[in-house]
Amino acid sequence: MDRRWRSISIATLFYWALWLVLVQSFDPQEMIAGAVVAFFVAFLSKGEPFTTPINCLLAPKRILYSIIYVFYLFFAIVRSNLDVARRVVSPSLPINPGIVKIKTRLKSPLGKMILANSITLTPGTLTVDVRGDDFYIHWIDVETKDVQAATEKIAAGFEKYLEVICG
Amino acid sequence: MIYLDVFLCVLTVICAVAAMVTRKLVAAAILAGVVSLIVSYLFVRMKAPDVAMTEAAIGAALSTVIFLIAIRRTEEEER
Amino acid sequence: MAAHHLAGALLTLLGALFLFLGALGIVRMPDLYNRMQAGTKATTLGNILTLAGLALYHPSWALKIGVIALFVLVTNPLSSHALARAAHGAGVPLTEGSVSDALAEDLSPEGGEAVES
Amino acid sequence: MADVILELALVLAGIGVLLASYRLLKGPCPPSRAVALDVLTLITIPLLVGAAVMTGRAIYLDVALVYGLLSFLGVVSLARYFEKGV
Repeated sequence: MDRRWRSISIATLFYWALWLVLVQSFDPQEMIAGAVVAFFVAFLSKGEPFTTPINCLLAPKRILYSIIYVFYLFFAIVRSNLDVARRVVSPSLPINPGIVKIKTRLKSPLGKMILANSITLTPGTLTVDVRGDDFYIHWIDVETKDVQAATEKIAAGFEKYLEVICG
Repeated sequence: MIYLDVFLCVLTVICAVAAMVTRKLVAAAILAGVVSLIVSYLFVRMKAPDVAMTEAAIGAALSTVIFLIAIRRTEEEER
Repeated sequence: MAAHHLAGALLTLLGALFLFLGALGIVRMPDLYNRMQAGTKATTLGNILTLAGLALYHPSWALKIGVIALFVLVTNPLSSHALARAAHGAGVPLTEGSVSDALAEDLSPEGGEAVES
Repeated sequence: MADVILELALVLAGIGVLLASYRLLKGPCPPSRAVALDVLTLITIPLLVGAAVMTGRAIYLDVALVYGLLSFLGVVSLARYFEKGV
């Protein structure tokens, strides 16, 4: 069984589980129809979102770091949300916005995508554009314009985990 | 809850009128999307989930995309 | 009245507070990018908290509400990033007090302003 | 008690709808209106789920699900229009 069929079968299982959650019944007709539709969708998309993380399933260290990363991301979201909420409700509107450039160490496209979306998901920083290794970040309170220092402030916390998870 | 529904009804009418009188076509398309968004909520409140689902599918995605393609085809000065 | 009803309602109220703050931010902020910061991200946390509270209120639907929350969590940064990039490409200017615009500097090496549409 | 708090939360979200629709109607540039549309969608999804929970019928959740998926499509097509025109 080569790699393509393995990713297609993983995608089929995922879509079938999603179908079962959505229909909320274990009638045989529903399950068979869901399996057919899930395989069809996975075959047409060539198992696309699940081609890379197969290696992630093999190493227990990566699974552990993924779980830690989810909690780290959630607390980062809550912390920065409170910060932005404080800025919104304070009458003088203390913002200092600007677009800064940072450089990432991550090489794989999946890691870059997760990093960019994590930066976007934490309020106060917003990924405007990605060109190669350079991320252009709109920052609501610019503390430094230097590339290295801004990378240290914005992306280092995420990169530490993502480097282990997907390189 | 009935106050929220009445307020959303009034907001629907305001958005629809604004979509008619505005000069910019893109703004009119966005306002039409918002009208279908709120109308979909009102359909749910009126216990018609199937109509609300159709309204969500047609109003949010399909009609916005078709409006944008149509605006693309219009002349430059009418945008 | 069960305890999980009260806890779920309180969590929903907290999430609705964040939804309200996001909408307030979209009114108060001076330019598009700051509006996006306050608007679409405070509402993400508000969405997750509200949906978690409602799932706690009605535990038998928790799985389905979790799927909705997952969709919101995945699609929201993508759409806000697409809007920000499109707005910067279309030449929506930053506000007066902005400190720097590294992207516009890199796009035009002479250090000129971003193109107006 | 819990019902009252839940209704209070939904009314608070309704005030959020009022503020976001102010930006929608005033919005100086079309991308600002698109951001307001995004925020209105994100506020309406909890309103839909809240209406489903208060009514107690699971079919209403599907409306929120469909809306969450398809509004993403609408906002992305708007962004594509602003960037280079569909």
